Amino acid sequence: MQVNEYKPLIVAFCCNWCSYAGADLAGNNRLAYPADVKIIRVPCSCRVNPMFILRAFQRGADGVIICGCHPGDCHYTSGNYYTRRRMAALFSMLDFLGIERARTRVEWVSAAEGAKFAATMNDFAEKVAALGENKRLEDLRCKK
Amino acid sequence: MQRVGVFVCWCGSNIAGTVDVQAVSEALKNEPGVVYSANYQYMCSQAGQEMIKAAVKEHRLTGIVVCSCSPRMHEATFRKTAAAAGLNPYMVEIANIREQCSWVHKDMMTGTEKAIILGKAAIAKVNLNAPLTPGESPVTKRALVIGGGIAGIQTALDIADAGFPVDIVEKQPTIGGKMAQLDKTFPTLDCAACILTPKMVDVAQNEKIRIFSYSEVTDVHGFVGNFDVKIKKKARYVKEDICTGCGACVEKCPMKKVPNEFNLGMDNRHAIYIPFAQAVPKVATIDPNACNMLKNGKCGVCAKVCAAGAIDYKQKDEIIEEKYGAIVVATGFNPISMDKFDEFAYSQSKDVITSLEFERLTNAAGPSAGKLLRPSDGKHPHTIVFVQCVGSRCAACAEKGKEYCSKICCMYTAKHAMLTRDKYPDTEVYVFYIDARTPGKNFDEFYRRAVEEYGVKYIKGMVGKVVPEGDKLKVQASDLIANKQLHIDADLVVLAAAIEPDKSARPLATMLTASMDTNDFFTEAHPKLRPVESPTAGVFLSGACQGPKDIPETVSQAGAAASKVIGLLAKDKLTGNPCVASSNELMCNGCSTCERVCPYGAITYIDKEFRMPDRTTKIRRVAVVNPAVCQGCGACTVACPSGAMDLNGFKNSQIMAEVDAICK
Amino acid sequence: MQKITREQLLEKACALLASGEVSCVLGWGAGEFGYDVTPTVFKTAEELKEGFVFGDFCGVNFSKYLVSKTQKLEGKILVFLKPCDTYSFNQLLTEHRFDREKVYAVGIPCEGMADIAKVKAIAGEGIVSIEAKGEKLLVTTLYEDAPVEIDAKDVLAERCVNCKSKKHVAYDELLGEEGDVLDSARFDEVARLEAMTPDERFAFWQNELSKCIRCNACRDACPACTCEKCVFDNPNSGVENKSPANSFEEKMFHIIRAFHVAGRCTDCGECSRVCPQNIPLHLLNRKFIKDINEFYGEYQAGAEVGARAPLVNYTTEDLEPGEVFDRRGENA
Amino acid sequence: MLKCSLDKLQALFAKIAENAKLYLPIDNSDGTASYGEWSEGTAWSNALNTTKSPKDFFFPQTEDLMKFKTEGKNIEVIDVRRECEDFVIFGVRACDVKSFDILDRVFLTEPRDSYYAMKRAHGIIVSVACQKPAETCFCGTFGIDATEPAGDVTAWKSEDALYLRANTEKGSALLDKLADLLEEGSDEAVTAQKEKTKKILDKLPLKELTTDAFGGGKTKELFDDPAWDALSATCLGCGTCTFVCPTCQCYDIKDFNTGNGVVRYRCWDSCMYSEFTRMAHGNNRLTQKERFRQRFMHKLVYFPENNDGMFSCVGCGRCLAKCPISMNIVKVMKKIGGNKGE
Repeated sequence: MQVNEYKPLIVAFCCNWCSYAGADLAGNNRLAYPADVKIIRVPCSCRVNPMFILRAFQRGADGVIICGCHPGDCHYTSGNYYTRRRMAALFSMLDFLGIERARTRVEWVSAAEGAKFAATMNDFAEKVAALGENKRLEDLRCKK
Repeated sequence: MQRVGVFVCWCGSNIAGTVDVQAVSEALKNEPGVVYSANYQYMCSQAGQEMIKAAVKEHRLTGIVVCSCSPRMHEATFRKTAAAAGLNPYMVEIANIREQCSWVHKDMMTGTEKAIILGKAAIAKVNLNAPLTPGESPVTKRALVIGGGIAGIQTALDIADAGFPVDIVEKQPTIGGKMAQLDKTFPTLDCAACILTPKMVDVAQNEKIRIFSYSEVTDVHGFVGNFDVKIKKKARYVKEDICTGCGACVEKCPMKKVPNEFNLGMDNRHAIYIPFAQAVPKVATIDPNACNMLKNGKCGVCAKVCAAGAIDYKQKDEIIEEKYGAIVVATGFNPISMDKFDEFAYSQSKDVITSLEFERLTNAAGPSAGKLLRPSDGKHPHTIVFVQCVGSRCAACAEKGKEYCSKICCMYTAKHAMLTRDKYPDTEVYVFYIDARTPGKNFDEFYRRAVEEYGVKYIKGMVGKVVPEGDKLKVQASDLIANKQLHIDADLVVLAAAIEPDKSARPLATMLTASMDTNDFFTEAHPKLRPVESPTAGVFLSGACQGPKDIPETVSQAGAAASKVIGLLAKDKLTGNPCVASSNELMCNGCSTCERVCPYGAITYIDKEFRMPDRTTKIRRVAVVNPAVCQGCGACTVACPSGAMDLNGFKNSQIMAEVDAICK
Repeated sequence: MQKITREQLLEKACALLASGEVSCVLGWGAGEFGYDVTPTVFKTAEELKEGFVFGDFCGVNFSKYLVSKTQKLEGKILVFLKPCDTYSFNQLLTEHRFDREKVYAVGIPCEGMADIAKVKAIAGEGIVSIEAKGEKLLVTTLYEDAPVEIDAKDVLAERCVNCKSKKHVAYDELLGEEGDVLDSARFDEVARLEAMTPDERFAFWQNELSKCIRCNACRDACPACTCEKCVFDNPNSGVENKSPANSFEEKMFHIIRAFHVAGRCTDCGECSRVCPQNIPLHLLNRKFIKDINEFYGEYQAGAEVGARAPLVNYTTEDLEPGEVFDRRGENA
Repeated sequence: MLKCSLDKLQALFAKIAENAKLYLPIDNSDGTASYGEWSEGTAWSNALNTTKSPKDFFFPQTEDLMKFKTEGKNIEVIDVRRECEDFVIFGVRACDVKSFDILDRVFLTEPRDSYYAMKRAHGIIVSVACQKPAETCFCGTFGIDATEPAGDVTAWKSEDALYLRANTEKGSALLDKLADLLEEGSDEAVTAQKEKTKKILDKLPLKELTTDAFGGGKTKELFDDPAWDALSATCLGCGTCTFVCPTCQCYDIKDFNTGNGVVRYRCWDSCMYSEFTRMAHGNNRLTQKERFRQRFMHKLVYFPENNDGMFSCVGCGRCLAKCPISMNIVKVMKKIGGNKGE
């Protein structure tokens, strides 16, 4: 196993109804994306607490992406609208503290958008990899 | 600590082809809490499930992790397996190592490595799982239908037919709604009254149905199966149970100049009135704004002539409180106001009318007794111009009209044009349209007949301006196909006004905590799969309150909503989804933040007495989640600043444990 | 410098106590050196006459105390509220944090409060007393023979220099004249930081937050932080921590704290006032306020009771998180 | 008495730093000062004192005690204690020097705290006499002479020179290494300066504050003093006073799960916190009043009772300056036990 090769660690929070199904569809269609992306299933994107995002960075994630239903299509009618506001505010704050913008993203992926899911993950992984290791929100205690 | 069993599925070669399943089950054996780990060809097969059951027994497992396909595929299967083995079904977690691993990664090493991590995350989660039991709540076996148009009528009849009591709340003095105002109905041209009024009578005679006419819903509390509703029965100054509907009072009422709503103000009615002959209930109503007796105590004629003694000038609004298990919204539609469409001279000329007014003009019970006469001079019009899409599909001028298609106008305009040509063949009929939209059984045939058999002149193009000049209406229009401007001297112009939800819908939606779209149409729980349910459990949608629709569609939706209601009322108890939010009252601030983001109105507040550590007591406001209403989205959990609100099955600690496991 | 005097407030307080309208008074208690004022619960006119003060160092926002005091004390509490305090007062009412019936709120005008650090920067160390005289402050120190005369305007606290409102949005009774909502330059410093490169911003905050000793003064003084149990004190929250163990923990605490009060923070500035390490914490809150104003329309928390905070609200047309940066068209 | 010309101060620092890490008060951009490590060009702050006390050097706010490494179901215990190197803390004021004595009582009596002891053994303290005490200073109340601080080396700063005197072997060893930069100085300059400072000390507003009403054995008398209610009424329960205090020594031991193991560390705790002293059965201090009382009773009664009359306050005045509500030990001493102090 190559030890030195840098591989970003990406946590993807996917809502159960659209994006997780979109990820499944990507799988059904055998659309490849980096194995660095690890998906956590949540009922709705609005379940994602900023604390989870910071926790992921603390534990060594290099990028965190939140995927939900397209605005207007939320299974719970309005969850992703709250996600949209919360994350806009949070990401802007992280940027204000000088954390790299490309480490966080929100993307709307429907259950039909397997291709979009794979493309999004490829793109995000690439952008995060370009930034290199997350240094600005790391917790050295959690390093191996 | 849990005793976790890990079951890695090969899914034939689907997983085993890119994931070393043996290595995965070996690696996961060492995870904290894991006491058993195995792999098998098809975990979901009968044999695979038996293997799980046997392991649960043999290793006294308290939690199960299945590394297999997507939980969307087989989570339910494995939950049932767990239940069959005596475990709580919610002690199962799935690691998706097929769709999100073996199928998207080609390299065995990569796939195996990721599968192990996904397995660890599922183990970390299941270690924090707790058995969940769905809550149960009783069902009040009575339905409320709000709105007594054809949608409400059909829904009520169908529910009553299944044996459940139903109440209809109608704000007008009679049920019937818009359909009662129509003349003929497309595409079969039956007379609307002929098919509607028998249904109205059925409603009146049905023992299971109560009609609260001239009434409004003022308050809704509770949740699916258990709504508490307040209905305001407005004073009609006539004792409903005594009035025989003989009409003597109406005849003698000296106040005769009240614009008649039923005929859209094209003629007058009395201060005491019965909207139309077949009204249900056939009971008189006094218009308090017009009645001299009510306004200044001078008159009292109706009381004198009423043989039954039904008149009661002292009657007061009455509040009725009732419990319901289900609520059907059937609040219907109205044509939009033509105020903003001055280019069509609607306010300037009586001979520019809306299509609904045209219905009344051609109706035998209408202001002209069914003769097509111009409202201005009572003459027979020889040239009629129908303008379609007035305020519909108005993307460019959203402040004026509606962006959406009103759906019914193409067909009723074809009907109007056809009927006109049929009755009055000497009439020139023009229809200006953007597109003639005729999807529906026998719809296009109907439209073709109007064009081909009845010689209606369909012109693709819009009317730019209508100018009244003498007794003519100068219509300026464009013909987009011939690419030329047209000038038509018309005697009558009929505007196919866009339709919009009734104004009462918005406040009602707030009471019901049911969501609406930006146009104030009620939102369905799912646009395709749950089209007659509101996202708010126990609230169902019938008819045009959910979107523009014609009568056949309305009736079918009404039936569908009724069947959903019947399905609900047929249950003695409702079993909920146990993955719902719950609030830790010791940490709750009672700040109402969660309530504001809950799309279902599942959160209420109570004042609760707490014993403080210093042995004093303190009364604090705390949130209570109704598990029967909560759908488990989790919006409240993030809105809550203190973290008092958490979501069963997706607890903060569980999600963080997954994050930790993945980021290890 | 303050237009309203101690005597006026004292008279009002004594009258309300005497009439039985209120049973106690939440006011400012005298300190040792003229600037070290302590919020105090006065129960009698005698206590008031002995210890009550009012002046340029009475910056404490009493609103938060109402959460606990209305629960613990019998009868109505008289509370003096400066214009900025009334916003916190309303916000707490919006969140049902205290019983309005148990409070008698007297709005008092405020000419801005002084920052003792600024006073020391001019008058030097060793301040033994400070006396207000018109627009001046006379500062007596151990090291100067004569009192040092300072223009009160020169030592205004930052939050008062950038005062957002002289208008009281809540009171039972108002002493003095009502003021107006002001145009302030309070977002200028945020804008200055926004204009920096991410590296500069990171360096700025790394330096500031590294000073944090996690004393929780910012949280405990904050009128928006009234949680029955703070997530940072809750061992089950997953983020509980008592110390700024490293730079991550420092950021985590301040990001989450600012996020939790986002849309609820009235920008009263108590966090920065109480920080023993002079970390400009208000800038984090103002960043959220500025963003909310720009993204979702102007919103002032506490301006009216019952308002729906922007982060628990939405429109279908809201901007996307990814557009947050595009719209400013800055360097990434 | 040795002296070093002030223009050679940086050279002196450089020389110290050759052999040991040197920490000294450094100005922050916001007007406060903190201890920081000297590197070339680092200026010694003119501030009277730092916001955070130097107790951090021996009793850091966060300190790892041990680690556990987990792999699968295996746990490995790792001792993180390492022999530390000598370091010099320069510029410590009399009050803070005294605080080390108090901390020693806590950490160096049996059972000895090996973490503290290790650092204490390797730390060399260069104290500096005060010249411009602040209004908040009241070290005199606890018998501390601000002009004559203890420590391994005592320093006095005059207009042009720094006078140094070794008090201990560690101190002498340090000064020996600096001999190249030092010359013999007369006591007169120091004496004159001390006199000047004493005149200011005599004028301090808190000069009359005494400990007469306090000390061991006063529990019964003071515990139920009615004044505690009013004094604690508006306490926010934050930890500012305890965290800036040079003598507060309470800590909590916590485990941090790193994902790959556990770090067991200790961190400062505060008796002002509602969770403090919470045990399985609950908390024995139920209200802020009780927590508030505990802090002052501990400093003024319980500690002296157990430590030969030694109070655990040194009068540094940090809590006076930093408490968000300006409630502090002075206000308490003036109200409790009938001590009006004026």
